[in-house]
Amino acid sequence: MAEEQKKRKKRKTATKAAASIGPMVKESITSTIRAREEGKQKIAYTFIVCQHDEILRAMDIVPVWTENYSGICGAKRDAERFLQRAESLGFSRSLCTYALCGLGFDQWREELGEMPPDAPWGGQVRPDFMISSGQILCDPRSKWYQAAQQFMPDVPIYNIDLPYPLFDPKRDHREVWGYYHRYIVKELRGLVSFLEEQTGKKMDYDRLRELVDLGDRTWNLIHETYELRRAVPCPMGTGDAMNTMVPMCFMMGTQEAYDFYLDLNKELKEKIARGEGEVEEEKYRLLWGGGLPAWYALNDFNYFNSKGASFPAETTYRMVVPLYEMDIPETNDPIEHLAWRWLGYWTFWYEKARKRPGSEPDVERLIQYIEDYKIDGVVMHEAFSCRTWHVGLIWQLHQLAKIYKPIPVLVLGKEGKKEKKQRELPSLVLESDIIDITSYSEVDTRNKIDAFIETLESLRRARAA
Amino acid sequence: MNKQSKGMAKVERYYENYGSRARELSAEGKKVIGYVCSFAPLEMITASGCIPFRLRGDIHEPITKGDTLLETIVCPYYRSCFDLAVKHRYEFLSGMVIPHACDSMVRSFSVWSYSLNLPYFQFVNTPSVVKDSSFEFFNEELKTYKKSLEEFVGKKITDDDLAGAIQLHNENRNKARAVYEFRKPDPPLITGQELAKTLLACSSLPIEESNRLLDEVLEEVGQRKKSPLGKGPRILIDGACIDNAELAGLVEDLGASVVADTICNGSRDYWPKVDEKKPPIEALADRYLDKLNCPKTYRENKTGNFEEDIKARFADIGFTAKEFQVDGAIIYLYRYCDPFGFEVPARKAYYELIHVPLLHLEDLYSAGTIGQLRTRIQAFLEMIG
Amino acid sequence: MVWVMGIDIGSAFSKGVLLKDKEVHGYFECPSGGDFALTSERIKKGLLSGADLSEQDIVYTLATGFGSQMVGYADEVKTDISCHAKGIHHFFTTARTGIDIGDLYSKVFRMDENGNVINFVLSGKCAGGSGRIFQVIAKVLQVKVEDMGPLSLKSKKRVDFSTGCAVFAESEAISRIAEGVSKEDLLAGIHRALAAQLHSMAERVILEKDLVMVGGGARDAGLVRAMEEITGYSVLVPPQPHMTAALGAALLALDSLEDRKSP
Amino acid sequence: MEYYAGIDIGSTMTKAVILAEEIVASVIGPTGPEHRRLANKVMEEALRRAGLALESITYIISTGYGRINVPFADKQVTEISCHARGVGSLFPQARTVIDIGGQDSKAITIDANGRPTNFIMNDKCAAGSGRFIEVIADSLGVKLEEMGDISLRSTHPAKISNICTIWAQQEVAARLAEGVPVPDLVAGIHEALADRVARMAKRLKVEKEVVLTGGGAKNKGLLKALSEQLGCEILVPPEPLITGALGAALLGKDIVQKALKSGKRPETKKRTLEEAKLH
Ligand SMILES: Nc1ncnc2c1ncn2[C@@H]1O[C@H](COP(=O)(O)OP(=O)(O)O)[C@@H](O)[C@H]1O
Ligand SMILES: Nc1ncnc2c1ncn2[C@@H]1O[C@H](COP(=O)(O)OP(=O)(O)O)[C@@H](O)[C@H]1O
Ligand code: SF4
Ligand code: SF4
Ligand code: SF4
Repeated sequence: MAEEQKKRKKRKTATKAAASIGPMVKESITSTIRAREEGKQKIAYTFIVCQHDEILRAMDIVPVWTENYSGICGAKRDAERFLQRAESLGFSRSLCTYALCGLGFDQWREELGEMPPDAPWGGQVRPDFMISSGQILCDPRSKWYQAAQQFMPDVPIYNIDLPYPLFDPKRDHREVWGYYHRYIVKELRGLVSFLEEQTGKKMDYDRLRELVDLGDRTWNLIHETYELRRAVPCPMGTGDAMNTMVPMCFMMGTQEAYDFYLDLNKELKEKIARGEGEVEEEKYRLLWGGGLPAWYALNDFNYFNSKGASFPAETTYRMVVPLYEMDIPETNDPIEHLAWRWLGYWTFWYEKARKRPGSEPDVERLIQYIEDYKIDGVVMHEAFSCRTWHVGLIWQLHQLAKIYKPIPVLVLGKEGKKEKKQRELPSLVLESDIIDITSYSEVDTRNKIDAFIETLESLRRARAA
Repeated sequence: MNKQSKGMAKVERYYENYGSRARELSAEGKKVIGYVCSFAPLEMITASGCIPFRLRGDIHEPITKGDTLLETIVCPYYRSCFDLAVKHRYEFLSGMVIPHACDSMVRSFSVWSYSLNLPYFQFVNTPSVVKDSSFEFFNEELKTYKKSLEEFVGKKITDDDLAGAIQLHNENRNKARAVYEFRKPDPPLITGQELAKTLLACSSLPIEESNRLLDEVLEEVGQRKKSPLGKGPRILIDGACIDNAELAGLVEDLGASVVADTICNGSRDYWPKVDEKKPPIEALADRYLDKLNCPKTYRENKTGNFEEDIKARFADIGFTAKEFQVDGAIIYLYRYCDPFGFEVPARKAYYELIHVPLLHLEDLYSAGTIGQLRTRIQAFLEMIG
Repeated sequence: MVWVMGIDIGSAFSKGVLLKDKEVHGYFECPSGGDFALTSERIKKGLLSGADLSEQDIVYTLATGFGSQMVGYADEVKTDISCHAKGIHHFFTTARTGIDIGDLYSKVFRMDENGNVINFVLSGKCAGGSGRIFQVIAKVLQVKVEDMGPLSLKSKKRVDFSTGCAVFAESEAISRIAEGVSKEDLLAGIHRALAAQLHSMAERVILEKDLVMVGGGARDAGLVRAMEEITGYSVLVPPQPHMTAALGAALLALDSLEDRKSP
Repeated sequence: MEYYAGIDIGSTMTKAVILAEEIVASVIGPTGPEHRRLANKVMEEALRRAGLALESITYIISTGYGRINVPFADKQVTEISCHARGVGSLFPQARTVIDIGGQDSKAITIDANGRPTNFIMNDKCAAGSGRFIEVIADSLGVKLEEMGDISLRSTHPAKISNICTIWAQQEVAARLAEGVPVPDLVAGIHEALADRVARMAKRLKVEKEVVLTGGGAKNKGLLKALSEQLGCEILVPPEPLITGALGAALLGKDIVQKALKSGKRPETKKRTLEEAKLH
């Protein structure tokens, strides 16, 4: 059966850009293996969304994004053997399966002294050092590499503590973010010294400034490009966005990433001009409202598409807003800027949330997308192994329901009279995992999708009536 | 029930009727502030004139309402606490403090605060690394925390208030540590169950009352001539938040004695003290950042060697095992507990290093699993016996 | 005169409803067995022969349920959520939340004032929270499934039931009985446990009055009572609650015919 | 002559062994609801077969799921130690024991003396136990004893995609209707269970020799599937069901001999063959 599953067809993408991602990821993995062989650059294990991409690039470090590799194993439906290995070491299956897959893989590679047999895309190379990023994002980010040191005790770790203030409806976060900023700046400077020590090179701050500028421009470009998806019909859906996230997450601060989004931008504009949507006849516009995807089941997006449902927006892997809309202080120091970027990213919706009693930043974000993208329904994915992105989803849906209820939608009634109707958004919560395929059932998932589509359909009719 | 009961009888009463005293005090107009984890700086609550109260779950109560608001991928202990809270078991609370300890806590913070809707709700963002910069940050964070309490009670918290609270809490820790001494004889003079109940009862009381209760327990147990237990293997319980005496009871039912622990509702919380010589905020930062030994706090491996690393990280386990002459250890963890879950292999390796046999149990938080635990624990005791 | 059929092939029982214009003209039910294609033929025959009709007389058939794909003669297939909602709306226009306790799955859905589904959840990855447990327990206690509800209502003292597994429920029930727990109390415990599970599910879509229970499990008065206790709402149950989906399917078949006529 | 008895009250089967130098008598019977109370009846039967009176038994150990309901046992020991000891005596070279019982399955690593060094068990979900096969056999109308042979006749085992026992039962019914041959389905069911057991076992270090005990070991199909999953040959005791009871009797013997060596009689209970009182 493993064979049957592996032989699944490649997912059909709506955009050429998304289709080009596969080879790009493969090349990025291969390039780390090449770098290891050549031995000229230092290789670092690290995590995405930490605002340190430009620092790594400026120091010529080759980043190995360990979540990425686990995701690849998952997408190839070949994570199970690594997960099992981690379990046999004593790690519980209830922990982050990215981490388990990575740990299982590393342990195996270290035990063999070479890549495990048939390692997907050649395997994940041994790093020279590891950069953890603990604190608020998630525990695995500070515990995973520490656990990996059991098999690689000689590989040092730098743990950047990256906090941001949690949302408090009663307090303006700007009252406290000064000392948060100071701390993060120190942490990032600490990272720079660590890298200088490891590489024996000094940081070239001019180069860093350039790269940060490039990163900023990419950030804004991504936002503008994704906003094009507001078009009806929507030219690109979340299924594709789960591919086009690659340069955003793994290549920030490179020209290549910038160029990729330039191309995507162009492609989307062309499609819009031609009136070409992700699906042939767009009936429903859905929001991917939370959760990392099940990487082995991206085909489910095509299933949605086959029913006329498109996903113009998602909250996963997205720059919240362009940087110029963020209310963060200007500075010439690139490190200080990175720290502000981090804080700005996490606190962007706070102010809005404070103004609407009972709301929450994440809920505000959903509302914004629902309105901007003319959304008919929300789909979320609850992956059992990651608390960070998957706790609070029920709550958000509850809040959303409360907030949406009173919004009256005016429709033309039977005798041509205007009537108030309540607008309610149906939602669907899919349950499985990011890469643990044993938690997934295609039959169940598709059943749920069918029922959800029927729900959308009956609402559509009700509105039309 | 006899309200005049003393010592262990009083412990039993407060344990069984958890929160009864806090409820009375709240009816008298006192403000009770709930917390859930050893990282919540209690001295600040005491200094503000409020009463710190540690929430407990209930393994006999199925989680129902809580599950309608919070995902089941949160650690079951924490879900149970939440469930009881939303079922109004802790209706006497005026506020809550939730520290940054694990993903389960951080991620469910807003769900808690909205669902309970208490006048006071504060998140204390404890850093996860120990460095100069994190001390500076944590000092600031503690000041924010202090300010929030001041606003809530409407009065300043002075350094003297803090110093007084620190002294009281240190006293409490000294007394708790003294209770542990009764575990040293073989068989121990106090059962693991009794000790667990004592510390739990204490965490439901204002600090002065807790101190008095500990005095009574010390006196009562001090008079014992004979152990309540037979001679059996001496067990250390290693784990996170174990807020009931059931596990110890089960182990002792099977013929062993629980003589040591590293748990949050035990030595992790009660042993480390605050330095009374330092300025209060700094001293608190020092205790809660560095002295509390929890996997949540990342400790750098400076040796480049796995063995040395675990020796450094888990030294306290080794000392405890030696001091209390343990024959075996049980790591008891809940599913979905990230900070501890990632350390299981390293901890296992450490126990091998110090030649203490180990049983690893991963559990849900439910009385329904006791039968399953029984067989595993009994088999383990047979293995080491 | 328009004849339509609604066919619900459930995992345990299959049900069919025959409508003449908008009137119910006949019901038919039988165990599903393993061969759904065969079962669906049986239902068709049963419905037709009961009304003395031939296949040509039926203008439209809508199938639903676990085995709906196997109904070869269906003109359309819909999920049982939509069908249940439609069926419920037929009886109770005030219904806003529906709970269906089927054999393998349970479902909770919310409806608007027109019987359109606006939100729903399905039970998880385990048969633990569905109606099957009743069959398992009925076998152990040697009582008829129909009698379990009335028995449980007589309970004086509810016992806690710890197993979530529908299979192990059997042995837990056996040992509880051996310990001297009465059938009534045991059943009340099981009903309570199941109702608690259903309640958590229901709260996920935000439970709203009126509450209606359908599916085979809704025939169990003990479960219905437990549900009322836990939610604090009174629970409505349509006549023949296990037929609701088949009825809804037939009503939806009429709607589809309408749509065809007036595109 | 000293006699030792081991009595194993399993979730499904009750087993008793009386031992001197060799096995003198053994009994295997179902654990009905009343048998949880009536361990005395099983003991009586064993004594009858051995031609012994209760007084002549030096030491009695009870084990298994219902071990606490044996009022005349001198000691209660878990199935883990008993299976380990039993297997150790039959196969001294065994290092891993896998036990598939009616309500749980477990893997135990053992040392050269038949002492457990580590173990892991699954008792939360029926899908990982012998019950899984029973439920399917029942719904197929096949005798449990025949399931193994039937599965060996399969040429293309069908993949069973549902984990839950009850859903799998449904799946089997549906596939049967589609025309999938019974042997292929049965083989698929065995593979599914073997897969779950092997996964669990792999969480320990599985070392050779591997021995399968418990009722599951009576099933050749399961044995084959499991040995494929683990990639090694698996040994089976002549009567796998009694391994636990045998181990219990042997552990009793160990206790007595140790006591005798130090010149004492072991502590035993005053015994009468009474019913257990259950609460
Ligand atoms: N009178 C009854 N009391 C309690 N449970 C019943 C009763 N009748 C049927 N059931 C339960 O209902 C389930 C079948 O419900 P049904 O809605 O027909 O399911 P499905 O459509 O999934 O086949 C069975 O599992 C059975 O246990
Ligand atoms: N002849 C047989 N063929 C196949 N399986 C069997 C046979 N006899 C017993 N079993 C299986 O063994 C199980 C009982 O095994 P046992 O080890 O006695 O378990 P327990 O100790 O839990 O009662 C039964 O549930 C059944 O699945
Ligand atoms: S955010 Fe979630 S998926 Fe990513 S590393 Fe943390 S726990 Fe794992
Ligand atoms: S047991 Fe673990 S996950 Fe649960 S509250 Fe404690 S530290 Fe957090
Ligand atoms: S626990 Fe029971 S009901 Fe649940 S999946 Fe396992 S066998 Fe099925």
